[in-house]
Amino acid sequence: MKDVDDKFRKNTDPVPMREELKPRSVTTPDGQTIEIEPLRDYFCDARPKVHPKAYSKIVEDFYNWARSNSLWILGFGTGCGAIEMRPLMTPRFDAYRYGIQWRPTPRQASLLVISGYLSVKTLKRAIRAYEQMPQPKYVMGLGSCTINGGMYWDSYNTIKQLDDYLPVDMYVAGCMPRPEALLHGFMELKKRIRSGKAEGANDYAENFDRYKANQKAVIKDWDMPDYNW
Amino acid sequence: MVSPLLILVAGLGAAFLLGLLRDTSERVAFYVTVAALGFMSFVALSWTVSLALGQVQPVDIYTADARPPFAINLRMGLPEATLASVVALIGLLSAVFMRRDLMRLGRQSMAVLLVLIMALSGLIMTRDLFNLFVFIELIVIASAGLVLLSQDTRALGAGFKYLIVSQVISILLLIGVIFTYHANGSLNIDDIAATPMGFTGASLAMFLVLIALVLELKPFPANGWALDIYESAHPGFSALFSAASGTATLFAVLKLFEASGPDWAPLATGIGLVTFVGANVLALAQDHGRRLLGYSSVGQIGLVLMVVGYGADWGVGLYYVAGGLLISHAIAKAGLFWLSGMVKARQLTDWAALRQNPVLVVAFATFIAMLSGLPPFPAFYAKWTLVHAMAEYADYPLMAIFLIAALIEAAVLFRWFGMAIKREATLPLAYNLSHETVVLIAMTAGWVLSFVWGPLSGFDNLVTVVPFLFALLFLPLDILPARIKNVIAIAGLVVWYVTSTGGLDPLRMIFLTIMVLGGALLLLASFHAKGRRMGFYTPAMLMFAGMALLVTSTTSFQFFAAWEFLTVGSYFLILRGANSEPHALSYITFSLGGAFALLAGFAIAAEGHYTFYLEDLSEVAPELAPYVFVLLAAGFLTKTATMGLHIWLPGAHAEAETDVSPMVSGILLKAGLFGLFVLVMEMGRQELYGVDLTVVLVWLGAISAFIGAVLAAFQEDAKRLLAYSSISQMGYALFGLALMNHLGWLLAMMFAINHFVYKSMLFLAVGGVKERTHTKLMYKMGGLITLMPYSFVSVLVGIIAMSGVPPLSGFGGRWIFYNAIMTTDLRLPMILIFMAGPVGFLYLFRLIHTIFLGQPKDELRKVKEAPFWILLPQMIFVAFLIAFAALPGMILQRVDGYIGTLFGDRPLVWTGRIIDSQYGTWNPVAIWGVIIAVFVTVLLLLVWMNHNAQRVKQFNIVFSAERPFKPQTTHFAWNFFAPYRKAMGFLEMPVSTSFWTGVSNALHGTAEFARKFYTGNGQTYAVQLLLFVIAVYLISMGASS
Amino acid sequence: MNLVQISLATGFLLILLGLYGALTNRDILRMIVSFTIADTGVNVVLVAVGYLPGREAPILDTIPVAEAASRITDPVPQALVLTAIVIGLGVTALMLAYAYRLFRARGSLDISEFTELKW
Amino acid sequence: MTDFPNFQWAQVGYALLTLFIVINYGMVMTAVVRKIGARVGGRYGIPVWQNYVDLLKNIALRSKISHGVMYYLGPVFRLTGGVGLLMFVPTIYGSEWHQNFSYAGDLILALYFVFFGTLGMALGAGESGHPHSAIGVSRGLAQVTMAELPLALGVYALSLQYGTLDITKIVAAQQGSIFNWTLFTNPIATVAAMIAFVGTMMRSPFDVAMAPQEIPIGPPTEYHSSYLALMQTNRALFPVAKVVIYMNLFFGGATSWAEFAIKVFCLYMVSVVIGVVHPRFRVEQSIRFFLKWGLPIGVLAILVV
Amino acid sequence: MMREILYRLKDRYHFGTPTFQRDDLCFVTVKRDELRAILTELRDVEGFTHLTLLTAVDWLEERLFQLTYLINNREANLTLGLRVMLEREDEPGATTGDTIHDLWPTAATYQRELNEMFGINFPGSPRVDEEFILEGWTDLPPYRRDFDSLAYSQQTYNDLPGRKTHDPRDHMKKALYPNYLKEAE
Repeated sequence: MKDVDDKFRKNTDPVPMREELKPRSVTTPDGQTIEIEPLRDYFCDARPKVHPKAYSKIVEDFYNWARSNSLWILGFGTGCGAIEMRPLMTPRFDAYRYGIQWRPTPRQASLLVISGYLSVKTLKRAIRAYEQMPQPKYVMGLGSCTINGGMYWDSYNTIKQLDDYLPVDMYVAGCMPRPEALLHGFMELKKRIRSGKAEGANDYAENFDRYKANQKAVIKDWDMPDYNW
Repeated sequence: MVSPLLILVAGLGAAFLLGLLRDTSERVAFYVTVAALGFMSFVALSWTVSLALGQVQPVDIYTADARPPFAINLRMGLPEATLASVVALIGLLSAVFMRRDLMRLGRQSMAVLLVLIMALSGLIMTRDLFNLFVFIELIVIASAGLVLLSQDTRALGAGFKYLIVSQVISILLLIGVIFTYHANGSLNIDDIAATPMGFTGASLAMFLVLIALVLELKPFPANGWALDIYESAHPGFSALFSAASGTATLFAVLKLFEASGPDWAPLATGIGLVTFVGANVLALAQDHGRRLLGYSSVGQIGLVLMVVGYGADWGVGLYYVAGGLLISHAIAKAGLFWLSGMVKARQLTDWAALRQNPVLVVAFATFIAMLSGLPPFPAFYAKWTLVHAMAEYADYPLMAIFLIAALIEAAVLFRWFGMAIKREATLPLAYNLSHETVVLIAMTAGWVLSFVWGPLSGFDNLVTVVPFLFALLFLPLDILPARIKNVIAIAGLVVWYVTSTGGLDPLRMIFLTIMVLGGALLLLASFHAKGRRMGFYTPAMLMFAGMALLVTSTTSFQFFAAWEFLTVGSYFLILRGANSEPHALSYITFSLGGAFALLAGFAIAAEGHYTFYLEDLSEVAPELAPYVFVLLAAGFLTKTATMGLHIWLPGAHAEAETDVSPMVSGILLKAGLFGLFVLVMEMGRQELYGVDLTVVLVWLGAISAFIGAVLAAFQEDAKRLLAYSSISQMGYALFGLALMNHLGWLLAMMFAINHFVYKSMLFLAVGGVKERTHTKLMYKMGGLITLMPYSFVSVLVGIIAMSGVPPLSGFGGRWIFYNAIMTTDLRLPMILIFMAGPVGFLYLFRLIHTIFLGQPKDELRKVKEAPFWILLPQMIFVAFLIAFAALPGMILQRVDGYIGTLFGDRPLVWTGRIIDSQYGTWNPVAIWGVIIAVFVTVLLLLVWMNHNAQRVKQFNIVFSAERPFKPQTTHFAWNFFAPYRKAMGFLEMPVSTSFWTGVSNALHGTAEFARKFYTGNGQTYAVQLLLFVIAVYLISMGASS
Repeated sequence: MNLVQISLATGFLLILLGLYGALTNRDILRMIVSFTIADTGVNVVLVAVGYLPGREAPILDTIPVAEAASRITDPVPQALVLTAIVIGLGVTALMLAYAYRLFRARGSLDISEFTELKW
Repeated sequence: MTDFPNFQWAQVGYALLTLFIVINYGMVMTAVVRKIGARVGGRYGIPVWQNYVDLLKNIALRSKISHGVMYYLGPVFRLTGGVGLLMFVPTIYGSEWHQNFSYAGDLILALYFVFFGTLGMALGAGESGHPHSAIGVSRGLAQVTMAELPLALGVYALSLQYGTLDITKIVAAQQGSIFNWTLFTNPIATVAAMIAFVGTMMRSPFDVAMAPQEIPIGPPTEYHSSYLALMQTNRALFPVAKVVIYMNLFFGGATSWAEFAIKVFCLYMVSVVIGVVHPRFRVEQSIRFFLKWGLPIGVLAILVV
Repeated sequence: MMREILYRLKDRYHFGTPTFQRDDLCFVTVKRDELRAILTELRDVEGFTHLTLLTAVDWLEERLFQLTYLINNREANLTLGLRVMLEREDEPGATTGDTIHDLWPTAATYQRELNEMFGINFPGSPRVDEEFILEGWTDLPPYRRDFDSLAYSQQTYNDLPGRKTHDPRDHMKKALYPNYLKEAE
């Protein structure tokens, strides 16, 4: 057990904004000068909305059933767990039979699987991918690394608790969890969806400021809009 | 009447009078000189007018009251009077032009000038051989004296070389004269003519006389000395030397060749042709303005000499043709030399200084047009007559050489003109009011001459053709603001359209509508232009005039004149573009080349008859018909930019101004198509060496359609892309036309209409974008859809229409195409057409995607929609396209009926708005109905489901992990079809370009090499001269034995 | 070989001599002299062509006008020669003037040095 | 109403019925095909109703974005292209009900209308601003330039053979015996057309336009929710509509829905079977493939007919 | 083989005592100013054409950085590690090594990493000052031993309450031999 050095104080200097994102003047073909503020001009700056459920419960249940039986996973592997996902496509586990498929673009995915430790750098990408997925969307964390840091408990660059940053619907414990455990996790997630409790996206929208504060606390060079549409 | 002798007397007398004056009274001396020249001009002019009006008869004046051979006689007939007028007037104007230098050098120089003019007049009038010699020697002495006027020290050397050569010539001439006298017993030209000497070895004397006189005309290649004079002498003198001396000497030659009889004529023809060709080729390598003028003089005089020889038995016709050429050359060349006096620096590019004074630019253009034989100037009629005469005698090789040389000459001149319009001068214009006045008088004289010459031609007087006059009207109007001129132009076009539609068949009607009414529509976009827009309306209206005349023409002459009008007008229009100089040059070169092919074709078809009705093309002699077909087709294919003859098009269309591009693409190409229509309608199928020429056309069309499309897909420049697409589309039209069946022609017609509409629309849209973004490169744009929605809509409609996707009108073209090919035996060319279709998608999608879709550039984030006036015609086109797609019958049915009368069949059945063919059905309304119904339903469904979509910015896109930070780096645009290029890039090999570049380089190389022949050494020149004489003698003896 | 033939031969010899001299000498003055020689040759030829054996010079002071046509030689070449001589003189003078100006301008009389203008 | 001969509102009903049948058939068939593929691989595979669930899920998504008007219209164009294509082609030979609106045009209309959806989709994908979309479109268009060629030639040969461009007449000419099918009367044209068929079905080896491993997933990268639902519908409908054309032209058409189902399935399986055993071509490879095989066969077809 | 090579070179260069881990793997300390010459000769003459690795060790107590250049001769299957000692400066970037990117272009990447992770600068190496793996890192270079990773982690990332951490040795003993431990007590 390593001793903690009490004298150590981490540096809290702010990181300067990337050159590309700084406001700048551009000369138009007409010779006029216009101001470009990249983060405002390039991106939509709307906040995420809390989307209500369907008017009637029957419809919402029906929808939830469809959602649970059509889990489209974003093909995004973060840690060692990415390798545990691959067997799910093989004849031995065959996740397809449960309506689970992989999509290459966040726009078409409804489930983000954080498959292992998440370095700060990857976290940034994961947040972006998550925010770009359409609602309702679900997050599943794999392995102890996403739960409490796992073996990266003293790493300088790895987050320890995923749900500080993203609304997690389901954790699958293990280091790493085997594909069977993953399948079990999916089944549990399906139940949760069907029961209408998997409203992580709305949670995220409701507590947007808290999530953002947490995210920005660890991602020092925040170089994207607050919400990635 | 005053005695013509007074011309000589006045000159000499004034010269002597000058000798009596004091040295200091230059001013008085100058006025005496001008007065004398004025008097000479007056006498000559009064004779000209009286003779022309028939008030007096030609007179012969005998000196010493004796008859030849014991006395000299002078003659004053109409040719003599006219040329004497020209000489005297040029002398007068040159004197005014040279005022400062004449005053500087004092009365002696003025006396010399007077003597020169006197001698030239004498040379024109005299009928005595020895007198001829005397005048020539006087001219030599006077000229050598005037060369000294120049402040260029090099002129001294040039003058001395001139003297050396003159000495040699005078020796030859004197010997010739004396032996001629010995043989004939008389020195009188008429006496010699009475007993012509055969062209035999014994007639060496005659040969010497003739060759000595010809040598005075600076024949190629024995003319290095003359070029040096042109280059270094005072421009006022060069004007005299080229215009007046050349004219007078040529007339002397003409007299002698007339006297010597027909046997000698080939000598003149041969030397003339060689000179014309040689001078023009060598001129290619010149970048010195005055030397170029010198080459041009030599070439032109060579041309007249050739006419003298060739037209020996034309009688009055010879005087008409040669005179026209000679006088217009004299005016133009004098004008140009005078202009060169106002341009201080010597390079061709320095003529850009003329731009400071638009009137001088007009004058420059006039002179260039006069020299290159463009309508309505006399040389145009002369060219027409000459080529027809050659056709009559079936001298086809001669015709080919002549036309090629004429083309080279035009290329040289227009290259120069392009430089003057587009380059930057190193020195400003040396403006001088009297100089400008002199130049303007020359220009006016040119126009007056055309006006006088036209009626004499026996054809229409082109100067008085209404559309042409309308175009000219804009010259004085150019001081008005562009908008007012635009209103006048549109009104003029509409009025012309309304008044000239009567009696046209539907085919011509549609072409006329596209060309004139379409032009008016496109001119709406010109309201966008600010300021005065000098020099736009005259060429534009000239082009439209040409097209209006083209469609309504009935004879080959009218057709050809109209063709030249529209070519020249469009050339000036294209030249206005920002970087268009080289493209405009290649355009005019190819176009004139095509025009000359037409000329040759018409001439051969007419077998020398000057008036030839277009419908008589169907009755051309069978053994000539295929060649006529080939020539005419080549001419028209140049205009439609068929593969191989296309290399002028992309640059010309791409570099033209925003509103000019649609004119030259949407409208001008139709002129070629119209020509082809006339051609195949009248001539039908022709076979050459067992090959059906229409099949060749089918192949050419198919190749153009395919390669044009492939090349379009590889362009980065939006307007170039559209330009290549035009090549492709014209390929389709040509293909349809050459199928030689009803539906094929209907297809061509459909493409003519469609291509006009959507290409005009696209060019305007792209032009509008360019107005805002200041670039044509597509990869520098992107994401403009939200900023320029209307432009986007017009491009969208345009590309759907062009790609042939239902329901827009391009589909109609495809449908007719399929029906047309069902009835033809040709199958293989279809493959290329089939390939071209989908390739069309490539470039069309690229066009719309890289400009309007994708990611925007920072600097373009705030651009505005294209200007209203550029959008307006586009929106009209959009409306038309949709209407035409839904109700194609409103236009096509009439054309279909008309074509039916030609073929006597009826492959399409029009039931209401449904069109049935033997093979299938096209129900445009039902297509629209179904598509709109489905589209609206699906759209409503989507809106119902996704009405609450969050509108996001363009850069809110998903990334894999790393993300770009600037949208422009994410715009996928450059080399858009890289994979396609990998597979099909071999088609991009610039075969045609290499070929034509090779031709051009070879010519330039030849010129560059050959001009080294002129070493600058006076002795060498003299040797060359002697060798030339010997060579000509040997060749002509060999030819006659 | 009569007088006419001798004169003609002499004349042509002079012409060729003159031309040869003019085309081979680089010195401008020599060229001018050569040209005068050639001119003289031409004049000799002119006279020779007009000569008719046994006739007199066409001076009508001594010969009755009525007999003139049969007794005098052809007067035209004689007239021509006079004119030609005058003109030749004029041209020669001009060439000399040029020679002077050329020498003033360039300090040389070598024809091969005045070749700035070419091509 | 002369432009709509014998138009009755019932026709709209029949057309909708055709549409309903074809969409459902397409949905189930594609699922079955995937299931077969899974079984071959030893997997259980998706449930046959998976397509419906996916469709429903996509429609049920709550948050949507739009990149602009053309982005919005892209899927509309796409589905209109598919539905329209079906509407312009007679589905069942001899059935009054299922001639749809084929009187609007002939074979040429169908052939060119195929591009309607492609073009609209390409434009929509273009406005999404994603470079992968543009790259996918670039690849797809480049490939289709050559892939369509053998079909064009085959169809030309075929229409020369039958002397008509009318699909119904072409089908009629093939009735009677299986040996009247174009497949037997004009095998070369059929082979040429089938090469084009395989090339345009967006299946391996000609699926480089949406190659998931390189440019995930090509043109529809930015599409989701109901946009994607429309496109999914089209993905079920469009191949069937296209197969219907091939069936009508080369395989005797269908006189009943049962025959229709079997023929469409078999034809569809051609591209599937080829797809599962061939790796993907790059664009220039497939272009060369079509130049080397498709073009000569097509040329042969139009020369021998 | 390896010994022969070292033998050939030792006359001209100063080598420390070679450490042979295997016959084909040997480490040797060289002087910094001779490093470049040795690497060049090994690459061009002795066939060590491949730079396998360039890494560093922080000898905090000795105030040294050790750079290890692992080079490989593919044909003879030999791997040679050259160690170079640099004076360790506390200020990141103050310690500078000699860039060898002109010998092996790949070295630039390693050097960039060393700059980021150890603060050893390599002036002249391409893009050496750009971020390599870390984004927006402002603290000490994290591979330095005077950077306390645990403290940093605790001050930056939330711990899940209730997490227990065991000493692996004790934990495994307890898990495997519960009785033994009990008896020992």
